[in-house]
Amino acid sequence: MWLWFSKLGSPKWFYELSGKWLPWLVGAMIISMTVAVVWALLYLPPDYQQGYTSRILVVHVAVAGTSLAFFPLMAVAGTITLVWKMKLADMVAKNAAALGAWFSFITLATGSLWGSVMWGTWWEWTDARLVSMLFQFFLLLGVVSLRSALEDPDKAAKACALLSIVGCINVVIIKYSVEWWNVLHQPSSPLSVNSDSPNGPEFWIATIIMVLAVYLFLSISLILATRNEILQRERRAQWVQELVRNS
Amino acid sequence: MIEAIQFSSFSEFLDMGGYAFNVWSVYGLFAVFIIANLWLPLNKRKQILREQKRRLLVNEERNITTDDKQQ
Amino acid sequence: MSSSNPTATAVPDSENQQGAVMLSGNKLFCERDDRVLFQDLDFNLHEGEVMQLRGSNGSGKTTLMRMLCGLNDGYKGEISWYGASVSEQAGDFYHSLHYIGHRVGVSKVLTPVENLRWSCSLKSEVDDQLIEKTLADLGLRGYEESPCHTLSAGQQQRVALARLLINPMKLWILDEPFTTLDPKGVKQLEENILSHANSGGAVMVTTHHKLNIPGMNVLDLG
Amino acid sequence: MSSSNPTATAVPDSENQQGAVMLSGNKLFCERDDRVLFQDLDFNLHEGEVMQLRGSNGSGKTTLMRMLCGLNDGYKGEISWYGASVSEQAGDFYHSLHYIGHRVGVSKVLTPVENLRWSCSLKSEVDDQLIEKTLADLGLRGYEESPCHTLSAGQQQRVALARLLINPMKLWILDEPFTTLDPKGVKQLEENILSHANSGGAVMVTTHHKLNIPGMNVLDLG
Amino acid sequence: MFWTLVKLMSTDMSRSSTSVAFRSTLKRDLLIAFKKKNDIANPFMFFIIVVSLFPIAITPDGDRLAEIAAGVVWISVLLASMLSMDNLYRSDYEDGSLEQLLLSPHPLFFMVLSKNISHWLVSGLPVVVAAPLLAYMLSLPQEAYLTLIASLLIGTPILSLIGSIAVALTVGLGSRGLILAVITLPMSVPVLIFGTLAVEASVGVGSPAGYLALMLAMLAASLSLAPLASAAALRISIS
Amino acid sequence: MFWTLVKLMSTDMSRSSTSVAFRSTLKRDLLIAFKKKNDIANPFMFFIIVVSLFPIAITPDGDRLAEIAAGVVWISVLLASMLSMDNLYRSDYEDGSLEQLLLSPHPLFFMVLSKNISHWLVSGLPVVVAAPLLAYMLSLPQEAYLTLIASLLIGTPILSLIGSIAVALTVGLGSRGLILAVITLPMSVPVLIFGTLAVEASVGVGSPAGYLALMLAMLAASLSLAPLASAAALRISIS
Ligand code: HEM
Ligand SMILES: Nc1ncnc2c1ncn2[C@@H]1O[C@H](COP(=O)(O)OP(=O)(O)OP(=O)(O)O)[C@@H](O)[C@H]1O
Ligand SMILES: Nc1ncnc2c1ncn2[C@@H]1O[C@H](COP(=O)(O)OP(=O)(O)OP(=O)(O)O)[C@@H](O)[C@H]1O
Ligand SMILES: [Mg+2]
Ligand SMILES: [Mg+2]
Repeated sequence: MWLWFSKLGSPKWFYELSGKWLPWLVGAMIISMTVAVVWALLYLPPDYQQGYTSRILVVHVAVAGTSLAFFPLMAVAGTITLVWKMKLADMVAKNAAALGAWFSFITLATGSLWGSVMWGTWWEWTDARLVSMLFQFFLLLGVVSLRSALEDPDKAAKACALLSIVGCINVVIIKYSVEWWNVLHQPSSPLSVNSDSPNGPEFWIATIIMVLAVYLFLSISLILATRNEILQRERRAQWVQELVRNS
Repeated sequence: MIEAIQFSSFSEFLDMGGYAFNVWSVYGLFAVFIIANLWLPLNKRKQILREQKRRLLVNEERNITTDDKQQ
Repeated sequence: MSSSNPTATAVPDSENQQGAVMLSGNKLFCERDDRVLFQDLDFNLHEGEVMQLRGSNGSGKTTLMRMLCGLNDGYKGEISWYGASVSEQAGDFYHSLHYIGHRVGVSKVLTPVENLRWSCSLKSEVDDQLIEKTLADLGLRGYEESPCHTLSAGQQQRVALARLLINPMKLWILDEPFTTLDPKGVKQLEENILSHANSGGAVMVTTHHKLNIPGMNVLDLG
Repeated sequence: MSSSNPTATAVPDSENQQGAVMLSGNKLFCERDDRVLFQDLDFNLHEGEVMQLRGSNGSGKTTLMRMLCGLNDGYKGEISWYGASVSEQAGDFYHSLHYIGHRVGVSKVLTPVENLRWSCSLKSEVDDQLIEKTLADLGLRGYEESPCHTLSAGQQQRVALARLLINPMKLWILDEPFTTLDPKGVKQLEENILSHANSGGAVMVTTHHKLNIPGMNVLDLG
Repeated sequence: MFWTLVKLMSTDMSRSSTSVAFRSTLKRDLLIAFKKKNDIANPFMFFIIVVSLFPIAITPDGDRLAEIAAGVVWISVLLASMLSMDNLYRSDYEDGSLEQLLLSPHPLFFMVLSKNISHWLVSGLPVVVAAPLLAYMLSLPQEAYLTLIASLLIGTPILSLIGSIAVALTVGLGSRGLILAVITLPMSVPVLIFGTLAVEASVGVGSPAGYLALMLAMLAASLSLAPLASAAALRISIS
Repeated sequence: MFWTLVKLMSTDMSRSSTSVAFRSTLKRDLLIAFKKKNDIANPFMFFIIVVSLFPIAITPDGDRLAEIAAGVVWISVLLASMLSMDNLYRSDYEDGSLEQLLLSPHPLFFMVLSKNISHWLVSGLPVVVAAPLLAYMLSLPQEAYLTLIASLLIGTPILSLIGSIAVALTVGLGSRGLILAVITLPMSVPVLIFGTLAVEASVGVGSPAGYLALMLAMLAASLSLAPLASAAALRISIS
């Protein structure tokens, strides 16, 4: 167990392994993404209520669901950083924060574009999901800005790890408190009504494929960024210098 | 296969049942998002490699010159 | 001026030691921003020993001291306290340590007495009389009631140094304690260091000046 | 240690002066918090003169220097620049003055070069090559691109001192410039001071250490 | 409860007691605050000024103000608390006292807790005291006063404890007023929600008791967890 | 206009030109801001977060939000601008750069002006850019957007210039987040009043032109006077 752990912590090991995996991941992503997009755009029948805008949901639901994975991911990475001082965990966490902010932003944007059709408004404070996603976005930006504010990379790693753990708990609390708050303010949120709308099975299959594609994309992007981070932080290691020389 | 396509013409496809702006913005954003987050790290990788290569060469040069001095 | 070729040479001439090994470093290695500050650094600080840490600007003196105090953990190697790892006996270690760094730990709004009342109570219970006596010894009579921001640089340094005399602690780690002290103050501190060592304590001190302390060892960081 | 009997004795042995009187104080009087720091203080700083300000901790050296620079106006008496009051010819005076105080004026986020580019441009236009050359002379080669917060205390001091060499100014007022410098750095600065004086400039400097500068005068604040 | 804990801890320590250090730290921080005076007056004044911006910027009309009163008071409390956090560790960091605290032989948890308590006494409590006055200025219905005070009494310590983590994380930074806000504000949202819900409930038909109980639970959780996080954050920042 | 003034001044000086010093100071401050990144992003984020607290604390209902939208945006701008002021002279004071600035042979007026300009570019402008988005989230009527942006474009520099005086006065103080607020906020009230009046006028029947003209006059006045006051305040604080 320990051996496995320290091996996994080795940037070199990760770099080599991810190098082997990348082509497969990229291939899988391209295939699933193409299938999902083509299906969604061309073949998905119009929903009786939402019309062709259900095509938006395929993207939205996939991105939204995926974006909820970031804080847990960062909290786990943060714990590993703080407890085992594993460098690799921090390299992942660093890029996850920025990518998570992107994901949250796209969730908000696609949600708004959907809402502007279905609710006639781009933004609705009465929906817990929207509000808690907004604050998740803020917190992720907070992590990113803490990282850039602290110049010492070691210090930044630990500080961000701690903030990610605290933030993870907080996102959950925000989510539930906002939900409760909304129940009290306005019992029927438009989103909760509409998301029950009977989308056909095709919709869900397309969405599931899209979720798969988005997760693949997430891992590819994260792996690419982490590999960069490795090149930078391990630049004096023998193997990196050789790699650079041969590039 | 072809019959299952929901649109009979390309312009109908572009129109998306009247919601062109929303649908295409979402997919446009999605595309930008995905391409950006793949292109940025790839581009950065090139940059890093270039920079480090330069630094390596400079270091080697410097080592050689200091070696000269020491000799 | 800072040696671009970072090799550390520890030269504790281990003849005139009296006591047991109090604090020791084993194969210490530290790098910052790709510059190796020191590597394979070994040292033993004995009871009754005064060790001057020497080195040019940027050679890593401050960094080493903060490592020893546990304020910096970006290093490899082992630091031990009476033979066992510091982290295992943190309680004992911190009950025996005085550290005075570049930032002296004197609040600007409080008076010297109020400052010492707090910082000394972190280590042991103290009474005001001792504090006032020590301040007077250090030439701060008449400033007991002035808030520290009205004191000159050297006077603030003296307030910090008073801690050494109030709480009896075994190990003193002092980072450039002589800066801003006038010659009289330097002499007095040298005497204090010497008598602390003679009574079985250990002192590690950095300074760029020649110290007038007989039997002192030097650890050179290059 | 600070003399509780504050009398200032100015002992400029006015024999080996070369040039005209550059900066002079006339019957300067300063008290802070009811303590008289100095009174009836007279001094003349000539072109080509190096004057060390000496005194125990809290004797008012820093205060006097800030007064001379116009950073502190809580005093009585007159300060004149080439015979006329400083305030009347502020433009000329500030075009001739370098002051380096306890706070060295080096921004922590900027690199040494960026720092100097700004602070030197306040006095005259400068080119990067000169800056880089001076930094290299001061032993900071290799640190040109490091933000200053990663530099050690002495290295930051060197960045500040580089200003003296980049902008040629007549008058240097240096408050404890030797603290945190290693012996090599001290020697270099002493040489710089000497050659500045030899080329007709004037230097006022505080330090608690013996300076190795021939022909230096001492102004003693007690 | 905490005192017994402190006492308990202190019996373990052989040489100097944690409870002495705890009390001495508390005393020192209060002393500094009283010497600076501004530390006490300012959160208070800031709170008053911010609250009084609303009638100016939004509407001087009493009825319309009454509708937004609870929210306005709570937002102002949040901002005042956040601004006052800046004082918590900064000067100690700058003059090196924080290093001395970290090098003390006592569990950092209690030292941090002591600093948080004194900070709340100095900056949170005055705001709670001022709240009814401002609630009156904003025409908050009378029946809500008690709930407002209760919710503030429970809520402000939570805000202090959460803020302390953010301050500890950023203590080495030159200018951090804003980064502090960016970290703290999202984390304070739950307090804001339950605080305003409690006050609104006491105006309308519901009962605020449930919300207050929830806030008490949050307080208990943050009292026991936040100082741990702050202590860890301080260790990170100082190194 | 200012460039010509600067040029004019510079011909007077015999040795080194004020315009060079002015530009070099501007460049330096922008460089520091870009290096820190947060200086730019944070006022922006603070603004967004504070605005989004209002729907949560007050009401999520669009119609009711619309009524208070103008006021909320302006109050948040005020607070964001005030918080960001902290950056203006603090780090320069702490590292001694401010002393060097005071000892430079150039009129302090221009040095201060240069610092104010770079500060506004970095912290004021992003807030103006973000305002329409937030106005939307608060359901501000569409017709008011243009006026909102115009009033913010005129108003935020005034806030920066006024804030600069307060910061300069308090630059030596350890913790001044609050004292700053206490000094700045009352002085900013006129800006707040005219800003919100202008926006409200463009929603209702009136015309915002009068208010905007008034604000322009205030801007002109503070551009020429505030740096003088800031310069004097800096001299006082440093000595
Ligand atoms: C800015 C606006 C929006 C945001 C931030 C947002 C956020 C989210 C989030 C975070 C999820 C994932 C929830 C989960 O997986 O449990 C989600 C799922 C979903 N969203 Fe949105 N949303 C927005 C607008 C909308 C709108 C207008 C609709 C229209 C109906 C919508 C429909 C859905 C649906 C159907 C799901 C999947 C539901 C499920 O998996 O249970 N969203 N959204
Ligand atoms: N936070 C930091 N990040 C990166 N490098 C640092 C940091 N602090 C110090 N260093 C580097 O570590 C080296 C040693 O610094 P340190 O302060 O230990 O030197 P020092 O021996 O105490 O010097 P001085 O005599 O000037 O006080 C310096 O070269 C400096 O560049
Ligand atoms: N802001 C102030 N308010 C009141 N008194 C002050 C203030 N600053 C300094 N003093 C007093 O002025 C005296 C002289 O201080 P100054 O800093 O000039 O001494 P110094 O000669 O530079 O000493 P050192 O060698 O320690 O640097 C001190 O006794 C101090 O108490
Ligand atoms: Mg040092
Ligand atoms: Mg001094």
